[in-house]
Amino acid sequence: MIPNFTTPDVAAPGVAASGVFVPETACSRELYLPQAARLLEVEALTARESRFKVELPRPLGHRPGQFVMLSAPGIGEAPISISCGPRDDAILEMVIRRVGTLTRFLHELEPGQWVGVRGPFGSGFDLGDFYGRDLLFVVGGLGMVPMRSLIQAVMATPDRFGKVTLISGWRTPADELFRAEVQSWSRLGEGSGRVRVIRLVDDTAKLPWDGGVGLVTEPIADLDLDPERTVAALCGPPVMYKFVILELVARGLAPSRIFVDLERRMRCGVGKCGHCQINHLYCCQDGPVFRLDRVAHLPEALP
Amino acid sequence: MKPKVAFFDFAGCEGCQLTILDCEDLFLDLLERVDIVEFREALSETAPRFDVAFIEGSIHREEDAERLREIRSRSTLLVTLGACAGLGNVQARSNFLSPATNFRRVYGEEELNRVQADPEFWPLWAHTRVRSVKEVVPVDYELRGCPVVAEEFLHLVKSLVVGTVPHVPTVAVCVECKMQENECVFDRGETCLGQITYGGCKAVCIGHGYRCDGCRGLLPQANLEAHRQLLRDKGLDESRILERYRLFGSAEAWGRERRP
Amino acid sequence: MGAFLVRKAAVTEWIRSLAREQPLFFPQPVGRSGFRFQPLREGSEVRFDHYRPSVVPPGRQLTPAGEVLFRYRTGEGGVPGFESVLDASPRILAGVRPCDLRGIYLMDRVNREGRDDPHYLTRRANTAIIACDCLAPCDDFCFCETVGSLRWREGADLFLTSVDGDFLVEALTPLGESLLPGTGFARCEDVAGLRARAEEVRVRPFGRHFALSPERIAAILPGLWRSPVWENCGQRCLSCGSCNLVCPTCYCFDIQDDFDISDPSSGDRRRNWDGCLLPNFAEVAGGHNFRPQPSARQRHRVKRKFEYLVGRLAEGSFCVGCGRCGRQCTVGIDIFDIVSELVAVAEPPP
Amino acid sequence: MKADSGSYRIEVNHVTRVEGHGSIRINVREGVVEEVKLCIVEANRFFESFTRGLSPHEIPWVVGRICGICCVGHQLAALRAVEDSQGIEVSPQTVLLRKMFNESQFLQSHLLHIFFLAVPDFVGAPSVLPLVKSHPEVVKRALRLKKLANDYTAVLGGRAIHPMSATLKGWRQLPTMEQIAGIRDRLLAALPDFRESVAIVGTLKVPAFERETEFVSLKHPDEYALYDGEIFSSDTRSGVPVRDYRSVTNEFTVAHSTSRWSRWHREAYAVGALARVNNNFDQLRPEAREVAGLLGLRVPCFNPYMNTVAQVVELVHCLHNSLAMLERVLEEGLKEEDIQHAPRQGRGFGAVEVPRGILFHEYAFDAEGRCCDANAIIPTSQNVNNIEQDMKAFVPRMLPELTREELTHHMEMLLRAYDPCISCSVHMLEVAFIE
Ligand SMILES: Cc1cc2nc3c(=O)[nH]c(=O)nc-3n(C[C@H](O)[C@H](O)[C@H](O)COP(=O)(O)OP(=O)(O)OC[C@H]3O[C@@H](n4cnc5c(N)ncnc54)[C@H](O)[C@@H]3O)c2cc1C
Ligand code: SF4
Ligand code: SF4
Ligand code: SF4
Repeated sequence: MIPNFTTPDVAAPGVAASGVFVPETACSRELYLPQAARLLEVEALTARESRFKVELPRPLGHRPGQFVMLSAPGIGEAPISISCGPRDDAILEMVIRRVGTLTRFLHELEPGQWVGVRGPFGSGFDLGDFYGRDLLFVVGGLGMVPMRSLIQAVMATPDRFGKVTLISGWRTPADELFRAEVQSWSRLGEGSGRVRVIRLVDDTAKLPWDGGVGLVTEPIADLDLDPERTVAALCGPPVMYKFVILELVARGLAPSRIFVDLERRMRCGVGKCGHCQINHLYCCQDGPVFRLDRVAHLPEALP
Repeated sequence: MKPKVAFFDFAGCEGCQLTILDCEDLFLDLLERVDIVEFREALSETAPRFDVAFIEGSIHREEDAERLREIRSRSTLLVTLGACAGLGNVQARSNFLSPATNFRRVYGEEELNRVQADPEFWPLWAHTRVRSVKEVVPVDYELRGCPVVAEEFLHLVKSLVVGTVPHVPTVAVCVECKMQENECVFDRGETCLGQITYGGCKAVCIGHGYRCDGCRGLLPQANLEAHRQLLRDKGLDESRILERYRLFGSAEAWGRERRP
Repeated sequence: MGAFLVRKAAVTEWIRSLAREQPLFFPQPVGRSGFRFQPLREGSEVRFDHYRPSVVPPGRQLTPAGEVLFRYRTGEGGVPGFESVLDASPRILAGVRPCDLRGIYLMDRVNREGRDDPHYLTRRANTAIIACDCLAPCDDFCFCETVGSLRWREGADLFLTSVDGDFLVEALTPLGESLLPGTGFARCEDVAGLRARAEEVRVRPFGRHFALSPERIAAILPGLWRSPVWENCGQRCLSCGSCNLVCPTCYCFDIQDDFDISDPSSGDRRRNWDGCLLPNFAEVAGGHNFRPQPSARQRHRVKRKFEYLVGRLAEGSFCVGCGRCGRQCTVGIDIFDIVSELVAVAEPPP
Repeated sequence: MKADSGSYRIEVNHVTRVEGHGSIRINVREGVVEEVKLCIVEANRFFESFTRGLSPHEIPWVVGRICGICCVGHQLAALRAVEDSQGIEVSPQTVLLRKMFNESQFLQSHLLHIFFLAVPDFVGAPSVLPLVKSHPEVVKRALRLKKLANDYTAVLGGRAIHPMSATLKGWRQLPTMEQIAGIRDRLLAALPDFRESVAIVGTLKVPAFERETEFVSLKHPDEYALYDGEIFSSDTRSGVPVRDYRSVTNEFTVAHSTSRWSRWHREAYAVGALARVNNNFDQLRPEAREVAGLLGLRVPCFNPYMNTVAQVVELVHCLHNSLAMLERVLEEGLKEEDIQHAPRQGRGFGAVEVPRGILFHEYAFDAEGRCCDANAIIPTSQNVNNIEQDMKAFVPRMLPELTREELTHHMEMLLRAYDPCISCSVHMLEVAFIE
């Protein structure tokens, strides 16, 4: 028997005279129940990654850097970053890499089919930290996905920020995500010189490539960068952080001006399952975006 | 399109295939989802190609290895069923003896002499090493246990039907022992291999008064050094410890033991 | 709220009568030395005097292994419909000891922290707890007093204390009160006196003790990240996860979906017990493992009980001193020993 | 085309729907049968070799792996042999539980053989799968009954295949009264299902071929012998004790083969359901004797195809006998027994009836209590010789009547009627010589 879920307030258990309890539910919101979302578009970006556009029953109202728990009923659920900037409609964009059970299944779906969405979860970025500052974004690979939600927000009102620099690193040219969009940002700054984009690959793999070759750490030393005016945001694979941070600190950037977006295994997204713990912090609630000075001392934060 | 599924058996007790046939509640539902094209236990048909081949039993002779390679070439996926196919099972204990010894013990001295003298019997000597399936051909998934667990088989089939990767937990039997709230075998004054063995069996042996003998195979993370010390502390001598480790997963445990 | 002094036999009879009305989980012996909280049946024994902590703590009744979170069914046009599955059936946990009572209290906090977990809280709201005091340690593994669990009462609906062969039965909540038989029990006035009497006979010191208070332990742990103690127990650890799964304050879980083979358009999502000592617990997509060695996992467990959660929820110690993990670990890794060693390193005895 | 003219060879490699691998070869030269041969092509697993070194407690657990379908039988035969070697007497409670355990496997195995392996033969279907479409109720009922029989085994042993609860001296963990009562109730509720299933077998057409042979089974003065008794021959109408089993099996080798064949008082003997029903008909439960009458099984019966019918008779016997035993357990209750035992030196013999016939185990343990000698003779290896004799007798008789395909089918069917369990073949190994 499946009781229909009702949503009363937290209640004291009712007790009948005989000492037999009156069954009732005990709290205000069902944490684990997804809402159904319709797939609008699936677009292959690379061999492994596709962009998913879904329509929710109501606007998500998210902040940049937040994530959702995305599921295919019967298959599984996983945390997926929101890759679009804040928006008023009920559209949600995600980019998903095919790695395992759920993600493979999602890649087989077609527009018109349905998925489940919970969220938004996590702290995300606070645009207030960025207003009036020079911004430096450093992304590696799939790190571009959550960062895009922030960059889109920035690009929506570029006048409220100072200079914007984006360094993106990819394994090969074939792995680059959002190339056209990144180029449009860079065009936006062409006149003023306020937006600079540095695109790098580890290896051109003999493919045509109009960017540079090297690691994302390399350009940092030569950047025209005023440590007092700059705020940096980082997102990439676990190995990337340590080296980028070393470079940034060498350039005089205070840890309080560096934001890192961390990834951990998550089962619930709401601070219950214990998987995403980074020392005493929960990546899903206290993060996934952290100000570096708040986690730098945590041995488990940055491997 | 329903996936075409085939079952093949080599040297084993066929308990795994029976376990599957015994999914009585689900057997008919299963038939709705997959096309069983070969199942010698229940069926006399054969098919040229299939999506999934389930292999039961260990590989003893070169002719068996050949047949296995041929099956592999006809199948998209290959899944081992049970400890025989996966680990060599108890019969792999015979690997630690010479072929002549094995033969003598089963057929006697006289027979051994007769067979050794007659070249027509020499192909028999190809018969001397028990191999697990993965020693012969690449394996996509392993269903563990002696016999396999029906729920795990079902989960695998479901995953194949929808095209997802089956979930294979790499946790110890102890985890399930706790979920079943069993009293630990060590508290009964006996010893157990559950801590170093793949779970998934619902700790059924411990739950019914026995211990874990490791039929589901050694976990990748098994801390054998510490476990061995534990067995020593409980009074087992080295040869008993070896017997215990080798019982079901002879071939595997032995290889692992010798790894530096 | 009422307090009563009741003959042992009457208490037993009353417990039995409660068990006839709803499932009443009571610790019953299994095997040679184990206990299991099981529904009391006609003819099962009701004894308060012999007990070692059950293999799995009673609080696990509130998050059973493999519990279904919701069912789904694909409706018209492929739209999935989700239905939450909440278990609001009434139950009583009886014979709960102070350490486990504190464990349940802490889980109440955890499940209300941030956002409420409806599955836990629904079961909890429909669960009555009849706790009973310990006047002597259950065995050599116990260290409940040193972590502040021994005199714990919060969370219980009724509290039983053995006084000179009888029981002081105290109702701590209206729910508890409602479970008492109409007029059967004689009210008692001098509750303080009876409690003091029980305190007199309580073994002292009770169980094992740390050299430091939980607050001090939480304070010294951050400085011990690189202690050799971790490596020592990491080398012995078999990564079997038993220590997690038996702990009254371990609540980590994993989630799995399943669909019905007879109708793949419907199915459910379940959660299962998980533990931070299991090797893949902190592995992320792509294969990076944030705690690859057993020593790192041991450290995480200990710090979680004695430091992280303590700070997060401001609740003394998250280890309730039941001793289960040490008792169940087949290679004898005991959290009490680990913490004692750490304390000894940090503040060597004068 | 009739099969009798010309020279040809019929080969059925890997006969399906039997346990394990067997092949049939028939050589016909100018209409004359030159050779009929049953080959066991299962790879040998050397159980009798690698069991050495194991402890008395481990032996039954490990040798259960000889066969998935007769695992209970192998466990029981091993337990009896090991206990004999260790001088262990078991309690009446343990004997009762073991009899139930054994009969639960009879139910399982007979149901499997009758409905999944044999019925398709009788109705001319290639397998049970087409029957799912054509006879869904029959298949569903069979599945239901099979599940019930499995659960019966699992209640006693912990699980249906390779159970772990039975050990030396008794039970590691006894079933609970709830479980016993549950199985009793379910068996009672299934009586109509059993009745229907029996009725179906009555509609099957059994080929009419007879060959007189010797039937060997256990015999017990007080009951239909399945767990206990002496080795009894229908030829001499007398028995020998189990420890003399080698004088019964008289294993001999044939040229160009390492397969061991058995014979006792004539060229071959048969074991199995038909042998037991022939030898112990009067001790069957009345319900079973009644079914035998309904299905036209009159003893002595020399038609090997009737083995399947004999299985049905035993199915009914085991069902009613089990109900009686379950009732007794419910009345008397079960109590924990001391099952501690320190291994010692000794040699012992054990035999039980398993679904396919009489099964012998023998073990010896050295001073340290480790196994130092092992021998097992399974029913199928005793039957192989008899099957071949049947084939030799039937093929010439069938040649004029049947096409080659029909002949092949009848030979396969004959083999399957014996319900051979070739996976068990601890002792059998035959080299196939292709000219
Ligand atoms: C905050 C956050 C945001 C994310 N955003 C994105 C995003 O925008 N796009 C994106 O593609 N990915 C993102 N991820 C990663 C994504 O959640 C994972 O790739 C996802 O879990 C894959 O699910 P799956 O079912 O397809 O893979 P799984 O089948 O779960 O397997 C994927 C990998 O995870 C590991 N794994 C899985 N299950 C276990 C287990 N039980 N034990 C140990 N290891 C296991 C394995 O190493 C495996 O290779 C994000 C993760 C986080 C935490
Ligand atoms: S009985 Fe074995 S599997 Fe179970 S907890 Fe103990 S060691 Fe682990
Ligand atoms: S950490 Fe160990 S002693 Fe402490 S509460 Fe958990 S199981 Fe009990
Ligand atoms: S119970 Fe012991 S061996 Fe197992 S994970 Fe915990 S500490 Fe390690």
